[in-house]
Amino acid sequence: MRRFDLSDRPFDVAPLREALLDARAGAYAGFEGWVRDHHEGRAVVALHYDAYPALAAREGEAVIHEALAKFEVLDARCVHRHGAVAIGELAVWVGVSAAHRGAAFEACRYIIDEVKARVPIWKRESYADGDAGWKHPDEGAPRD
Amino acid sequence: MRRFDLSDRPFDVAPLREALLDARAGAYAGFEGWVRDHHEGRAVVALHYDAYPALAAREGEAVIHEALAKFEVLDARCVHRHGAVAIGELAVWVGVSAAHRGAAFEACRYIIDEVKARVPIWKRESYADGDAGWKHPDEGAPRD
Amino acid sequence: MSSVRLTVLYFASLRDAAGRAEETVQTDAPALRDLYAHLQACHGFAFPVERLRVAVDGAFASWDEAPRAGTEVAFIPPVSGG
Amino acid sequence: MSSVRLTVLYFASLRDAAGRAEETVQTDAPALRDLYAHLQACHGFAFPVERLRVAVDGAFASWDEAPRAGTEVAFIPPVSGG
Repeated sequence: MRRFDLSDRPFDVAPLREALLDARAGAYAGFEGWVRDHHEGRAVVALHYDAYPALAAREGEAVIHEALAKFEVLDARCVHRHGAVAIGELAVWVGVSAAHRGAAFEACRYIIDEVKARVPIWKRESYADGDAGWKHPDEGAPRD
Repeated sequence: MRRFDLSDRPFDVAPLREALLDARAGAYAGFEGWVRDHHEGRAVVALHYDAYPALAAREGEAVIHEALAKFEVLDARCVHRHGAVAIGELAVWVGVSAAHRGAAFEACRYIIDEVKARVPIWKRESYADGDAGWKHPDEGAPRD
Repeated sequence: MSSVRLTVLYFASLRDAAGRAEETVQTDAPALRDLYAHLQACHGFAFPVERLRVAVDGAFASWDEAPRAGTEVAFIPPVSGG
Repeated sequence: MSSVRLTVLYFASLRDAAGRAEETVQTDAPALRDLYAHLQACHGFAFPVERLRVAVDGAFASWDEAPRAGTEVAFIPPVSGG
Protein backbone atom coordinates (compact mmCIF):
# COMPACT_ATOMS: atom_id res chain seq x y z
CA MET A 1 0.00 0.00 0.00
CA ARG A 2 1.23 3.48 -0.84
CA ARG A 3 1.39 5.85 2.12
CA PHE A 4 2.95 8.82 0.34
CA ASP A 5 1.39 10.39 -2.73
CA LEU A 6 1.85 13.35 -5.00
CA SER A 7 -1.35 14.92 -6.26
CA ASP A 8 -1.52 17.26 -9.23
CA ARG A 9 -4.93 18.58 -8.22
CA PRO A 10 -6.74 19.63 -5.02
CA PHE A 11 -7.54 16.65 -2.82
CA ASP A 12 -10.00 16.06 -0.02
CA VAL A 13 -8.58 15.31 3.42
CA ALA A 14 -11.76 13.70 4.78
CA PRO A 15 -11.52 10.24 3.13
CA LEU A 16 -7.78 10.08 3.81
CA ARG A 17 -8.34 10.83 7.47
CA GLU A 18 -11.20 8.34 7.70
CA ALA A 19 -9.05 5.59 6.22
CA LEU A 20 -6.64 6.04 9.15
CA LEU A 21 -9.25 5.67 11.86
CA ASP A 22 -10.08 2.27 13.27
CA ALA A 23 -11.42 0.94 16.53
CA ARG A 24 -7.92 0.62 17.96
CA ALA A 25 -7.06 4.23 17.26
CA GLY A 26 -7.59 6.47 20.25
CA ALA A 27 -5.62 9.34 18.81
CA TYR A 28 -5.34 11.06 15.46
CA ALA A 29 -2.91 13.89 14.75
CA GLY A 30 -3.07 15.81 11.51
CA PHE A 31 -1.02 18.51 9.88
CA GLU A 32 -1.96 20.68 6.92
CA GLY A 33 0.25 23.11 5.08
CA TRP A 34 -1.69 25.83 3.26
CA VAL A 35 -0.54 28.24 0.61
CA ARG A 36 -0.28 31.63 2.24
CA ASP A 37 -0.79 34.94 0.49
CA HIS A 38 2.54 36.24 1.73
CA HIS A 39 6.09 35.12 2.35
CA GLU A 40 8.50 37.19 4.43
CA GLY A 41 6.38 40.25 3.90
CA ARG A 42 5.93 39.89 0.12
CA ALA A 43 2.51 39.30 -1.43
CA VAL A 44 2.42 35.89 -3.10
CA VAL A 45 0.04 35.53 -6.05
CA ALA A 46 0.83 32.03 -7.32
CA LEU A 47 2.74 28.93 -6.41
CA HIS A 48 4.15 26.01 -8.31
CA TYR A 49 5.65 22.79 -6.98
CA ASP A 50 8.14 20.94 -9.08
CA ALA A 51 8.92 17.36 -8.06
CA TYR A 52 10.96 14.36 -9.12
CA PRO A 53 8.09 11.90 -8.81
CA ALA A 54 10.03 8.61 -8.78
CA LEU A 55 12.44 9.77 -6.10
CA ALA A 56 9.77 11.69 -4.18
CA ALA A 57 7.65 8.54 -3.93
CA ARG A 58 10.60 6.49 -2.73
CA GLU A 59 11.79 9.08 -0.22
CA GLY A 60 8.28 9.88 1.00
CA GLU A 61 7.57 6.20 1.64
CA ALA A 62 10.91 5.92 3.43
CA VAL A 63 10.02 8.83 5.74
CA ILE A 64 6.67 7.29 6.65
CA HIS A 65 8.17 3.86 7.25
CA GLU A 66 10.77 5.43 9.53
CA ALA A 67 7.95 7.09 11.48
CA LEU A 68 6.04 3.80 11.75
CA ALA A 69 9.19 2.12 13.09
CA LYS A 70 10.26 4.92 15.48
CA PHE A 71 6.92 5.71 17.10
CA GLU A 72 4.10 3.57 18.50
CA VAL A 73 1.60 4.46 15.81
CA LEU A 74 -0.96 2.46 13.89
CA ASP A 75 -0.75 4.10 10.49
CA ALA A 76 0.32 7.27 8.70
CA ARG A 77 -0.20 8.91 5.35
CA CYS A 78 1.06 11.97 3.52
CA VAL A 79 -0.10 13.67 0.33
CA HIS A 80 1.78 16.56 -1.26
CA ARG A 81 0.63 18.74 -4.14
CA HIS A 82 2.56 18.88 -7.38
CA GLY A 83 2.29 21.50 -10.15
CA ALA A 84 0.33 24.72 -9.86
CA VAL A 85 -1.33 25.43 -6.51
CA ALA A 86 -3.58 28.41 -5.84
CA ILE A 87 -3.42 30.72 -2.83
CA GLY A 88 -5.51 29.24 -0.06
CA GLU A 89 -5.17 25.68 -1.33
CA LEU A 90 -3.83 22.78 0.66
CA ALA A 91 -0.19 22.06 -0.26
CA VAL A 92 0.54 19.12 2.03
CA TRP A 93 -1.34 16.92 4.45
CA VAL A 94 -0.05 14.43 7.03
CA GLY A 95 -2.26 12.17 9.13
CA VAL A 96 -1.26 9.72 11.86
CA SER A 97 -3.35 7.35 13.96
CA ALA A 98 -2.14 5.81 17.20
CA ALA A 99 -3.38 4.34 20.45
CA HIS A 100 -1.98 7.29 22.40
CA ARG A 101 -1.56 10.95 21.59
CA GLY A 102 2.12 11.41 22.30
CA ALA A 103 3.19 9.04 19.55
CA ALA A 104 0.61 10.47 17.13
CA PHE A 105 1.96 14.01 17.57
CA GLU A 106 5.61 12.96 17.40
CA ALA A 107 5.18 10.86 14.27
CA CYS A 108 3.16 13.60 12.55
CA ARG A 109 5.83 16.16 13.33
CA TYR A 110 8.59 13.79 12.21
CA ILE A 111 6.91 13.14 8.88
CA ILE A 112 6.31 16.76 7.94
CA ASP A 113 9.81 17.77 9.09
CA GLU A 114 11.50 15.01 7.08
CA VAL A 115 9.29 15.48 4.02
CA LYS A 116 10.22 19.15 3.95
CA ALA A 117 13.91 18.37 4.46
CA ARG A 118 14.37 15.37 2.16
CA VAL A 119 11.64 14.76 -0.40
CA PRO A 120 12.56 16.19 -3.82
CA ILE A 121 9.86 18.82 -4.18
CA TRP A 122 10.61 22.45 -4.94
CA LYS A 123 8.43 25.50 -4.47
CA ARG A 124 8.36 28.41 -6.88
CA GLU A 125 6.65 31.54 -5.59
CA SER A 126 5.38 34.32 -7.83
CA TYR A 127 5.00 37.70 -6.19
CA ALA A 128 2.61 40.57 -6.77
CA ASP A 129 5.52 42.73 -7.94
CA GLY A 130 6.15 40.38 -10.90
CA ASP A 131 9.20 38.70 -9.40
CA ALA A 132 9.31 34.93 -8.95
CA GLY A 133 11.79 32.40 -7.71
CA TRP A 134 12.51 28.86 -6.70
CA LYS A 135 13.02 28.26 -3.02
CA HIS A 136 16.28 26.48 -2.28
CA PRO A 137 16.77 26.88 1.44
CA ASP A 138 20.27 26.93 2.88
CA GLU A 139 21.08 23.68 4.58
CA GLY A 140 22.13 25.47 7.74
CA ALA A 141 19.11 27.76 7.79
CA PRO A 142 16.37 27.12 10.32
CA ARG A 143 13.73 24.81 8.94
CA ASP A 144 10.38 26.48 8.55
CA MET B 1 -16.17 34.37 20.80
CA ARG B 2 -16.21 30.99 22.44
CA ARG B 3 -13.21 28.80 21.63
CA PHE B 4 -14.03 25.87 23.90
CA ASP B 5 -17.31 23.99 23.69
CA LEU B 6 -19.00 20.96 25.13
CA SER B 7 -21.22 19.07 22.72
CA ASP B 8 -23.83 16.56 23.81
CA ARG B 9 -24.04 14.99 20.33
CA PRO B 10 -21.66 13.99 17.54
CA PHE B 11 -20.16 17.01 15.80
CA ASP B 12 -18.52 17.55 12.44
CA VAL B 13 -14.89 18.61 12.42
CA ALA B 14 -14.94 20.02 8.87
CA PRO B 15 -16.66 23.39 9.54
CA LEU B 16 -14.67 23.91 12.73
CA ARG B 17 -11.41 23.33 10.89
CA GLU B 18 -12.48 25.57 8.02
CA ALA B 19 -13.28 28.39 10.41
CA LEU B 20 -9.65 28.31 11.56
CA LEU B 21 -8.13 28.64 8.11
CA ASP B 22 -7.43 32.01 6.64
CA ALA B 23 -5.01 33.42 4.08
CA ARG B 24 -2.42 34.12 6.77
CA ALA B 25 -2.45 30.54 8.03
CA GLY B 26 0.32 28.44 6.55
CA ALA B 27 -0.04 25.67 9.09
CA TYR B 28 -2.90 23.80 10.70
CA ALA B 29 -2.41 21.15 13.38
CA GLY B 30 -5.32 19.03 14.53
CA PHE B 31 -5.85 16.44 17.21
CA GLU B 32 -8.76 14.03 17.56
CA GLY B 33 -9.43 11.68 20.44
CA TRP B 34 -11.61 8.72 19.47
CA VAL B 35 -13.45 6.27 21.70
CA ARG B 36 -11.54 3.02 21.51
CA ASP B 37 -13.07 -0.41 21.88
CA HIS B 38 -10.59 -1.36 24.58
CA HIS B 39 -8.79 0.10 27.58
CA GLU B 40 -5.81 -1.62 29.13
CA GLY B 41 -6.82 -4.91 27.56
CA ARG B 42 -10.52 -4.79 28.52
CA ALA B 43 -13.26 -4.59 25.91
CA VAL B 44 -15.15 -1.30 26.26
CA VAL B 45 -18.79 -1.32 25.14
CA ALA B 46 -19.95 2.16 26.13
CA LEU B 47 -18.66 5.45 27.37
CA HIS B 48 -20.17 8.37 29.23
CA TYR B 49 -18.64 11.78 29.93
CA ASP B 50 -19.83 13.73 32.92
CA ALA B 51 -18.91 17.40 33.06
CA TYR B 52 -19.39 20.49 35.17
CA PRO B 53 -20.35 22.73 32.27
CA ALA B 54 -19.90 26.16 33.85
CA LEU B 55 -16.43 25.36 35.14
CA ALA B 56 -15.47 23.34 32.06
CA ALA B 57 -16.27 26.30 29.82
CA ARG B 58 -14.27 28.66 31.99
CA GLU B 59 -11.28 26.33 32.32
CA GLY B 60 -11.36 25.29 28.65
CA GLU B 61 -11.34 28.94 27.54
CA ALA B 62 -8.47 29.61 29.95
CA VAL B 63 -6.43 26.77 28.43
CA ILE B 64 -6.95 28.07 24.90
CA HIS B 65 -6.12 31.62 25.86
CA GLU B 66 -2.94 30.42 27.52
CA ALA B 67 -2.02 28.64 24.27
CA LEU B 68 -2.74 31.78 22.21
CA ALA B 69 -0.48 33.77 24.52
CA LYS B 70 2.36 31.22 24.79
CA PHE B 71 2.68 30.25 21.13
CA GLU B 72 2.77 32.22 17.87
CA VAL B 73 -0.57 30.97 16.61
CA LEU B 74 -3.46 32.64 14.85
CA ASP B 75 -6.39 30.81 16.40
CA ALA B 76 -7.39 27.66 18.24
CA ARG B 77 -10.56 25.79 19.10
CA CYS B 78 -11.52 22.74 21.13
CA VAL B 79 -14.75 20.78 21.35
CA HIS B 80 -15.30 17.98 23.86
CA ARG B 81 -18.20 15.56 23.98
CA HIS B 82 -20.48 15.39 26.98
CA GLY B 83 -22.91 12.61 27.89
CA ALA B 84 -23.11 9.24 26.18
CA VAL B 85 -20.55 8.60 23.44
CA ALA B 86 -20.52 5.48 21.28
CA ILE B 87 -17.47 3.36 20.44
CA GLY B 88 -15.79 4.81 17.38
CA GLU B 89 -17.14 8.31 17.97
CA LEU B 90 -15.05 11.41 18.31
CA ALA B 91 -14.63 12.40 21.96
CA VAL B 92 -12.49 15.50 21.63
CA TRP B 93 -11.12 17.67 18.85
CA VAL B 94 -8.47 20.41 18.93
CA GLY B 95 -7.53 22.59 15.97
CA VAL B 96 -4.85 25.27 15.75
CA SER B 97 -3.86 27.56 12.89
CA ALA B 98 -0.54 29.38 12.70
CA ALA B 99 1.88 30.94 10.26
CA HIS B 100 4.44 28.21 11.01
CA ARG B 101 4.14 24.58 11.89
CA GLY B 102 6.21 24.48 15.08
CA ALA B 103 3.86 26.76 16.95
CA ALA B 104 0.80 24.97 15.56
CA PHE B 105 1.99 21.58 16.84
CA GLU B 106 3.09 22.93 20.21
CA ALA B 107 -0.15 24.81 20.87
CA CYS B 108 -2.25 21.82 19.79
CA ARG B 109 -0.33 19.54 22.13
CA TYR B 110 -0.55 22.07 24.95
CA ILE B 111 -4.30 22.39 24.62
CA ILE B 112 -5.09 18.68 24.63
CA ASP B 113 -2.65 18.03 27.50
CA GLU B 114 -4.13 20.81 29.64
CA VAL B 115 -7.72 19.99 28.77
CA LYS B 116 -7.14 16.41 29.87
CA ALA B 117 -5.39 17.53 33.04
CA ARG B 118 -7.60 20.41 34.17
CA VAL B 119 -11.01 20.65 32.57
CA PRO B 120 -13.73 19.12 34.78
CA ILE B 121 -14.84 16.25 32.56
CA TRP B 122 -14.97 12.65 33.74
CA LYS B 123 -15.08 9.46 31.73
CA ARG B 124 -17.08 6.42 32.73
CA GLU B 125 -16.24 3.25 30.85
CA SER B 126 -18.56 0.25 30.66
CA TYR B 127 -16.90 -3.06 29.92
CA ALA B 128 -18.06 -6.15 28.07
CA ASP B 129 -17.92 -8.13 31.35
CA GLY B 130 -20.61 -5.90 32.88
CA ASP B 131 -18.24 -3.89 35.04
CA ALA B 132 -18.11 -0.11 34.76
CA GLY B 133 -16.26 2.69 36.44
CA TRP B 134 -15.36 6.34 36.54
CA LYS B 135 -11.82 7.19 35.62
CA HIS B 136 -10.09 9.27 38.26
CA PRO B 137 -6.42 9.13 37.35
CA ASP B 138 -3.81 9.47 40.07
CA GLU B 139 -2.26 12.88 40.00
CA GLY B 140 1.22 11.39 39.91
CA ALA B 141 0.36 8.86 37.21
CA PRO B 142 1.65 9.40 33.70
CA ARG B 143 -0.74 11.36 31.58
CA ASP B 144 -2.22 9.36 28.75
CA MET C 1 -19.35 30.99 63.71
CA SER C 2 -22.41 31.61 61.55
CA SER C 3 -24.36 28.92 59.77
CA VAL C 4 -24.96 29.26 56.03
CA ARG C 5 -27.09 27.44 53.50
CA LEU C 6 -25.51 26.51 50.17
CA THR C 7 -25.75 24.02 47.35
CA VAL C 8 -23.22 21.24 46.86
CA LEU C 9 -22.72 19.60 43.43
CA TYR C 10 -21.40 16.08 42.98
CA PHE C 11 -19.81 14.67 39.85
CA ALA C 12 -18.71 11.27 38.59
CA SER C 13 -17.90 8.80 41.38
CA LEU C 14 -18.75 11.35 44.07
CA ARG C 15 -22.27 11.51 42.65
CA ASP C 16 -22.51 7.73 42.69
CA ALA C 17 -21.30 7.64 46.30
CA ALA C 18 -23.64 10.43 47.42
CA GLY C 19 -26.54 8.98 45.46
CA ARG C 20 -27.42 12.46 44.19
CA ALA C 21 -26.15 15.14 41.85
CA GLU C 22 -26.64 17.96 44.33
CA GLU C 23 -27.89 18.72 47.77
CA THR C 24 -28.65 21.75 49.89
CA VAL C 25 -26.50 21.90 52.99
CA GLN C 26 -26.76 24.02 56.13
CA THR C 27 -23.25 24.30 57.49
CA ASP C 28 -21.23 26.09 60.13
CA ALA C 29 -17.92 24.74 58.81
CA PRO C 30 -15.24 27.47 59.05
CA ALA C 31 -13.71 26.52 55.66
CA LEU C 32 -14.62 24.54 52.54
CA ARG C 33 -12.08 21.94 53.69
CA ASP C 34 -14.19 21.29 56.78
CA LEU C 35 -17.38 21.19 54.75
CA TYR C 36 -15.85 18.43 52.62
CA ALA C 37 -14.70 16.52 55.71
CA HIS C 38 -18.24 16.57 57.04
CA LEU C 39 -19.83 15.44 53.76
CA GLN C 40 -17.11 12.84 53.27
CA ALA C 41 -18.08 11.30 56.58
CA CYS C 42 -21.82 11.44 55.69
CA HIS C 43 -21.47 9.83 52.27
CA GLY C 44 -18.36 7.73 52.69
CA PHE C 45 -16.38 9.46 49.96
CA ALA C 46 -13.12 7.65 49.28
CA PHE C 47 -11.10 10.67 48.16
CA PRO C 48 -8.92 12.44 50.71
CA VAL C 49 -9.26 16.20 50.32
CA GLU C 50 -5.76 16.36 48.79
CA ARG C 51 -6.96 14.56 45.67
CA LEU C 52 -9.82 16.99 45.05
CA ARG C 53 -10.12 20.60 43.99
CA VAL C 54 -12.99 22.81 45.06
CA ALA C 55 -14.97 25.29 43.00
CA VAL C 56 -17.40 28.00 44.06
CA ASP C 57 -19.95 29.32 41.58
CA GLY C 58 -18.17 27.82 38.59
CA ALA C 59 -14.63 28.97 39.41
CA PHE C 60 -11.83 27.17 41.23
CA ALA C 61 -11.48 28.29 44.83
CA SER C 62 -9.27 27.72 47.86
CA TRP C 63 -10.08 25.07 50.45
CA ASP C 64 -9.39 27.72 53.08
CA GLU C 65 -12.27 29.91 51.96
CA ALA C 66 -15.25 30.16 54.24
CA PRO C 67 -18.50 28.73 52.87
CA ARG C 68 -20.75 31.56 51.71
CA ALA C 69 -24.54 31.55 51.77
CA GLY C 70 -26.30 30.93 48.47
CA THR C 71 -23.22 29.73 46.61
CA GLU C 72 -22.80 26.60 44.54
CA VAL C 73 -19.91 24.51 45.82
CA ALA C 74 -18.46 21.66 43.75
CA PHE C 75 -15.89 19.08 44.77
CA ILE C 76 -13.82 18.22 41.72
CA PRO C 77 -12.37 14.70 41.65
CA PRO C 78 -9.40 13.96 39.34
CA VAL C 79 -10.55 14.65 35.80
CA SER C 80 -10.42 12.22 32.87
CA GLY C 81 -11.56 13.99 29.75
CA GLY C 82 -10.05 13.37 26.35
CA MET D 1 38.25 5.56 -19.09
CA SER D 2 35.19 4.56 -21.08
CA SER D 3 32.62 6.99 -22.36
CA VAL D 4 28.96 6.40 -21.51
CA ARG D 5 25.70 7.89 -22.67
CA LEU D 6 23.13 8.74 -20.03
CA THR D 7 20.20 11.03 -19.34
CA VAL D 8 20.43 13.97 -16.96
CA LEU D 9 17.32 15.46 -15.33
CA TYR D 10 17.08 19.05 -14.14
CA PHE D 11 14.64 20.39 -11.58
CA ALA D 12 13.59 23.79 -10.28
CA SER D 13 16.27 26.48 -10.69
CA LEU D 14 18.69 24.03 -12.34
CA ARG D 15 16.08 23.49 -15.05
CA ASP D 16 15.69 27.24 -15.51
CA ALA D 17 19.47 27.63 -15.75
CA ALA D 18 19.90 24.73 -18.17
CA GLY D 19 16.89 25.81 -20.21
CA ARG D 20 15.69 22.23 -20.38
CA ALA D 21 14.19 19.50 -18.18
CA GLU D 22 16.55 16.81 -19.40
CA GLU D 23 19.37 16.16 -21.80
CA THR D 24 21.30 13.20 -23.10
CA VAL D 25 24.96 13.41 -22.24
CA GLN D 26 27.95 11.47 -23.52
CA THR D 27 30.51 11.55 -20.73
CA ASP D 28 33.86 10.09 -19.75
CA ALA D 29 33.74 11.65 -16.29
CA PRO D 30 35.16 9.18 -13.74
CA ALA D 31 32.52 10.05 -11.11
CA LEU D 32 29.13 11.76 -10.90
CA ARG D 33 30.91 14.61 -9.12
CA ASP D 34 32.95 15.27 -12.27
CA LEU D 35 29.89 14.98 -14.46
CA TYR D 36 28.24 17.73 -12.42
CA ALA D 37 31.37 19.92 -12.61
CA HIS D 38 31.30 19.62 -16.38
CA LEU D 39 27.60 20.43 -16.71
CA GLN D 40 27.89 23.22 -14.14
CA ALA D 41 30.49 24.87 -16.38
CA CYS D 42 28.30 24.34 -19.48
CA HIS D 43 25.13 25.78 -17.98
CA GLY D 44 26.50 28.15 -15.37
CA PHE D 45 24.82 26.45 -12.43
CA ALA D 46 25.23 28.50 -9.26
CA PHE D 47 25.19 25.58 -6.81
CA PRO D 48 28.50 24.16 -5.62
CA VAL D 49 28.32 20.37 -5.57
CA GLU D 50 28.22 20.42 -1.75
CA ARG D 51 24.74 21.94 -1.82
CA LEU D 52 23.32 19.24 -4.09
CA ARG D 53 22.54 15.57 -3.80
CA VAL D 54 22.67 13.19 -6.72
CA ALA D 55 20.23 10.42 -7.65
CA VAL D 56 20.55 7.60 -10.15
CA ASP D 57 17.45 5.92 -11.52
CA GLY D 58 15.20 7.39 -8.86
CA ALA D 59 17.35 6.58 -5.81
CA PHE D 60 19.90 8.73 -3.99
CA ALA D 61 23.47 7.83 -4.93
CA SER D 62 27.03 8.77 -4.05
CA TRP D 63 28.91 11.49 -5.89
CA ASP D 64 31.82 9.05 -6.08
CA GLU D 65 29.91 6.57 -8.21
CA ALA D 66 30.95 6.22 -11.81
CA PRO D 67 28.35 7.28 -14.38
CA ARG D 68 26.71 4.21 -15.90
CA ALA D 69 25.37 3.92 -19.42
CA GLY D 70 21.63 4.19 -19.89
CA THR D 71 20.93 5.51 -16.41
CA GLU D 72 18.89 8.56 -15.41
CA VAL D 73 20.97 10.95 -13.32
CA ALA D 74 19.36 13.78 -11.37
CA PHE D 75 21.02 16.61 -9.51
CA ILE D 76 18.88 17.48 -6.51
CA PRO D 77 19.05 21.09 -5.34
CA PRO D 78 17.94 21.96 -1.80
CA VAL D 79 14.30 20.96 -1.52
CA SER D 80 11.44 23.22 -0.43
CA GLY D 81 8.30 21.15 -0.26
CA GLY D 82 5.64 21.68 2.39
